[in-house]
Amino acid sequence: MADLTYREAVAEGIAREMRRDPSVVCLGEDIGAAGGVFKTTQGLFEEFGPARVWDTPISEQAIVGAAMGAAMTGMRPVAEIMFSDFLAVCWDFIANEMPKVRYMTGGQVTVPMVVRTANGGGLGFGAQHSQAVENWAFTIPGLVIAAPSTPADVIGLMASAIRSDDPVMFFEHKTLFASKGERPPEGHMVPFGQANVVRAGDDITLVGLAWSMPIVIEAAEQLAAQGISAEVIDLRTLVPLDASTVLGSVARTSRILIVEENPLQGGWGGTLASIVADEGFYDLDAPVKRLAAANVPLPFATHLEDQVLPSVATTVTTAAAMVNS
Amino acid sequence: MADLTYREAVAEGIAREMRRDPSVVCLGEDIGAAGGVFKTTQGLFEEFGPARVWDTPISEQAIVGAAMGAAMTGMRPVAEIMFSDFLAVCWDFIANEMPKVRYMTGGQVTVPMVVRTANGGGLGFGAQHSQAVENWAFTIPGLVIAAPSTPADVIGLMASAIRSDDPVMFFEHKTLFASKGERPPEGHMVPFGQANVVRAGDDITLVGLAWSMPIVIEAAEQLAAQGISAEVIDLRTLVPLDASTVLGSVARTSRILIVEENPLQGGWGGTLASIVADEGFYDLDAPVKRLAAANVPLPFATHLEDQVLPSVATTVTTAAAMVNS
Amino acid sequence: MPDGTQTLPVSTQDLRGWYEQLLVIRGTEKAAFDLFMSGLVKGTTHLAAGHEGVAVGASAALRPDDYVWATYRGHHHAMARGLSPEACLAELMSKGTGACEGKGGSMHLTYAPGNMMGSYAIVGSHMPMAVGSAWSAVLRETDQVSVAFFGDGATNIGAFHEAVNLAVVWKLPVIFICENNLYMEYTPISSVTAVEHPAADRAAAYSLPRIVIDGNDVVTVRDEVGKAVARARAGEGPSIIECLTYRHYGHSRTDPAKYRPEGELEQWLMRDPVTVLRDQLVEAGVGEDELTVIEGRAQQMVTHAVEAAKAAPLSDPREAFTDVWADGGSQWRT
Amino acid sequence: MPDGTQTLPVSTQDLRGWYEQLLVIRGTEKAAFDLFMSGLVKGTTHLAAGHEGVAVGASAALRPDDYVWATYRGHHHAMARGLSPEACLAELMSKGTGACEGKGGSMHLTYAPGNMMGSYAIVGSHMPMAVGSAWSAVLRETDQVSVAFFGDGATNIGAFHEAVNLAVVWKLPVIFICENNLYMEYTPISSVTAVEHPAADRAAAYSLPRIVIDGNDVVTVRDEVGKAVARARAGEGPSIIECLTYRHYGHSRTDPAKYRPEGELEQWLMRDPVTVLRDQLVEAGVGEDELTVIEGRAQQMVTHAVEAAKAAPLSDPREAFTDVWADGGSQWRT
Ligand SMILES: Cc1ncc(C[n+]2csc(CCOP(=O)(O)OP(=O)(O)O)c2C)c(N)n1
Ligand SMILES: Cc1ncc(C[n+]2csc(CCOP(=O)(O)OP(=O)(O)O)c2C)c(N)n1
Ligand SMILES: [Mg+2]
Ligand SMILES: [Mg+2]
Repeated sequence: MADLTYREAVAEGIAREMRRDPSVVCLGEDIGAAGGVFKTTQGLFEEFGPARVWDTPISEQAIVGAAMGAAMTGMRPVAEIMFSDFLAVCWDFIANEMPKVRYMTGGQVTVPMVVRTANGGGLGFGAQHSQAVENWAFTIPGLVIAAPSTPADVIGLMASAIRSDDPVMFFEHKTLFASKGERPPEGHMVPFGQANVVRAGDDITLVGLAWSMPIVIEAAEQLAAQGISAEVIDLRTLVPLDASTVLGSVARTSRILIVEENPLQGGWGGTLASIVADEGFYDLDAPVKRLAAANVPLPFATHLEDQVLPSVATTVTTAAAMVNS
Repeated sequence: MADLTYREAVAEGIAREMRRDPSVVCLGEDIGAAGGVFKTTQGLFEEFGPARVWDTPISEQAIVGAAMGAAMTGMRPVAEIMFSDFLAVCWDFIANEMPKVRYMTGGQVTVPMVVRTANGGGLGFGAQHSQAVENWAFTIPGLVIAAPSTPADVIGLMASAIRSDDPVMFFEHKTLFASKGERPPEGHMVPFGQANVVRAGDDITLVGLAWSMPIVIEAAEQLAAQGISAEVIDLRTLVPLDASTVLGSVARTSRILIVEENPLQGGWGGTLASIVADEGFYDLDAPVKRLAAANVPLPFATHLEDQVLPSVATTVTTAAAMVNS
Repeated sequence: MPDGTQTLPVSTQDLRGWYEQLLVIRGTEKAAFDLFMSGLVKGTTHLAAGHEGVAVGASAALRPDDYVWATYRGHHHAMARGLSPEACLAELMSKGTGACEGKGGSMHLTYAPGNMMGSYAIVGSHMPMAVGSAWSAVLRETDQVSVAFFGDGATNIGAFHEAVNLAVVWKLPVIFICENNLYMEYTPISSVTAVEHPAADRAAAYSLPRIVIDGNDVVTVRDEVGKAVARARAGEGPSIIECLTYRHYGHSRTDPAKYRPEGELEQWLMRDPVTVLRDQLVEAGVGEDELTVIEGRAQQMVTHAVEAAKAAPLSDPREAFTDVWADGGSQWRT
Repeated sequence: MPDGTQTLPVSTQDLRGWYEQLLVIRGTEKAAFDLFMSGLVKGTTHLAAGHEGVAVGASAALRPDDYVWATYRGHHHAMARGLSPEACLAELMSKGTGACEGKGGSMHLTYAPGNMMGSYAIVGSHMPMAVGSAWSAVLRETDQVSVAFFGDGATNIGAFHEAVNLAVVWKLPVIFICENNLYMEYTPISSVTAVEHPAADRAAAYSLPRIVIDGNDVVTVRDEVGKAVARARAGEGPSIIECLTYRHYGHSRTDPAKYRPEGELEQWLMRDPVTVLRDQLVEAGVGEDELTVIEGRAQQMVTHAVEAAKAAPLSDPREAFTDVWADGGSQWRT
């Protein structure tokens, strides 16, 4: 199969579901003829037309709220929030409405919808266009949280997301858009809650998600050159969280280093670390470590942003110190 | 000194600062003549008048945004968001504006303001009026987060909050409003980032915040009756986080149980647990444990809500098992 | 103008039915108030007593498959769409027979069988959702209409603005019905709003006509909503209708409503929707004896509902952990 | 009507000054574009070329102590309030001499010495802040006025609605100035807005008059903003002014603006604020030679700025960890 980019995989993943199921519709700002500001909806308007791909005003509350209302009445809307930072302007719908309606109606109503968004830093977009906010969503019970790191996972998780009867937050990473990978066959699906053991290893478990996957994979290569065998796990979804795979790995490696893009305070790695420090406690031979963004807003300048985010170098150094101490 | 309630302490804490500093002003829904829906601003309108205490429309974005604009131009506004769940409708201001302006302007502008809000569950208000959302704020670098558990701490932390040149999220707990405590003397201040060791102990460290303090205190009593000596720590502020006090305690007790009201997934205890499992790892004789709310929306019915939140009983059982195993 | 914009006919049979509906809703809320006072209802309640004319009148103009969205003050809307008084009261009492199994409570009453899609407790949040169900009807090519009921205070929150604009841009079959009861909680709406009529005076900002009506007259509400429904079904897009009404109780259970000017309540009680409709029935020739029969029947229905709700068991404690996910459970990790 | 509502006088000296300001802003943005293309500016930029008439005209009506709030498209507003071209370009190039030490970038230009309180990249967010600085002026009993500049697209977001309503209710000295450039990013504003004039046609929803003006004529802008300033200082509350203008470049650096109908740009270039003002100067009797001098001086200022900004060192990497807290640092735990 030919390769495709992560960016193309987004559009392709949506298109496959739209072809399959007429109840799938898209809405968002500039997603129609313009193809989205990140070109992640390119071709959808041409293939499916204005009755399936809807341009909206700058009204994020209306976007997510309307998607909800449609989801509750027979449709499967896929709403785009252009940058994940903008989830803040419709946070009520993400935090208080979408994930709670099923519960508070006693199961009378379901909300099968996807909110897609371009997440994360690394492109010099500054404090209000660079945040990794999967941890915001992680504070809210009732949301599925997917964050793919490869084009194939984009397509496979998108299929699961759109077919899911639960509300799904789908985080697409800006720095991965240009990356390439194999085009998965038609029908490819990646189930939720199944972490991907990208590389097997014995000495330490490296856990990453989306943005941090290229970093932990490269770090594992460099560690191998030092004679350290790192197991690399891509969580793929934060909810459901595949804690078993992580705990199983730690049971063998006895060391864990979690690499997150979101800030250390309130980052998702805290919860994962707490699970390991509880349920995996007796397996551990070294302190549980996390590398996460510094607790500062993201700066604009590239050389400053580099100071704030974890890197391959810090991952390698930290992991090596853990194994060698 | 006579006692006062936590509820009265809120109004008293604000009043003390308003008397001291004419640049302190209040705004929010129904906070004026009505005294606030929780009566936490009672008496302010009468004492300071409409030029200092402003009623607003139901426009939370305008409330926090206007407070910001005023804070950046010489005032010290204290904005009330009635229920902390409603922070979601103005989340952009809490997450993207208030905590980032100073940084992204290179320090040109400061934002000395307080956002006060009634936080937490336990009163049968259902999924949209019961959340403990201090963990939402904890995902955002640049916010001071205070959550007092006693009337004296309300007054002391309110003084610190209003005098702070940084944006402060001030979480007042609904279930504590009726609780009583000593009225602190004029000038009483509690500095940020200084946890309160409420009870000394040797066998286990119990860490709580706001709502969970009565629970951990009562649990420590019951544990004492079982011959278990629990040290009880009230964090008081999540940012700054007094990790040293916690780590120092764990260095002696070698066991830690964190009791949180917010959900386990993405709860603040995860970050604290990860710090302990890292920096305190070699002090630990037992798994790091957290008790937090179940990962579900808060149900309306009291008997269902009781299922979801941690309790004295689960705290005692968990702590005892940790010490006795 | 399409046919639907003509005033609809009114039969005395209609009036009788609406009168009974009004009485059942009123009686159920009175019972809820009493149950609250006796400690059997916990949390909070926002009674709609005084607003029922809007619910009954609007419902009379809707089809069973139309969608209705309400706020925390939604007892009347849920019942007008078919929720039984018993399921309403049982919900308030945390019973297993409650509309939402005790997980929703007063503020989240929902009755999906009547396409009453829920009650929402964050001001303004349900308005975009109503836009969404209207969009859904267009996408599915049904001619269902969606209605969002909301308060005067809700017109000052951002979601209102975004919802109405999007509805107009997409020309959706949605009707925004404001229950202007003069207050947002304890504050007079006039003191926090830039215009006199919070909803109607905003309509022009979305190219919609200004409509203000008497919300305490079921027939007027039915007629005006009927016209908007006809426009919506004809593909002519949304409407905003501002209904003037008044709540008889305070904002919520704890509120004695001391902020009201003297005599205001009394004046509005004279225009109580129940009284207004009763007068219309009398005028239409319905006799006192017949009215007494209706009133007795309504009262009995409420009494029965109270007893049944009281008798029902609390919901199963395990319900706390169901219904998060569509598979019925709440599992979040392996 | 207060005196201020009269048309203000215009001297050729004023025109000359404004012309030079226009040229310096235009030239600086042209330089920013070139630097972006040559890889020296990273991230993104939203050029205001074409909109400068609004910035220069409005600034001419303001006092130095008035407050100005802008969007991510804010180069022109920062410079109109005194930010030097060098500090602007240095910021875009992540230099230590940049306006925000490289932490803000193009989207967050701020110039506190000119009470230019910042550029905000979440659409609508700065409008409540402008309400807040106006409130602050009332509280501190100064007669400072606040101005929020925003785009046509921003009128459809909730924060706009909440901000204007609150400003009117509290009768605050704030002026909302819309730069209607026909597009929200790549989508024509008319296709996503319920009214023709996104800002002005909403004014009545807040009891404000409808004002639409030519944003490419500095003098018109100065006059209309001047009237609003006079009303604001006189305690008469807020205004909304919609300025018709056009951006010459695409929405942001990556946008070739292919969605524009043919000839549209060309038509607007004929009404370029620079050309308009130049014509006015010629009409006022200022000769070509004098204009050439002004143009040369502006060009030289820009050239110098580019060189200085290029020569400056990158900001200190430790800057990443400063300025979170008012104490200058970023410590968050013990
Ligand atoms: C976003 C938000 N802000 C504030 C509240 C608290 N609150 C609940 S009801 C209410 C007043 C609403 O007034 P109105 O819209 O007129 O409806 P009414 O209660 O009069 O029916 C307020 C402020 C809320 N629930 N949600
Ligand atoms: C809340 C939010 N939604 C979306 C965006 C992305 N975005 C940036 S600029 C823009 C268009 C704004 O259009 P307009 O207000 O007309 O201003 P202009 O760019 O034309 O000056 C959009 C959609 C954003 N920054 N913030
Ligand atoms: Mg009201
Ligand atoms: Mg525009």
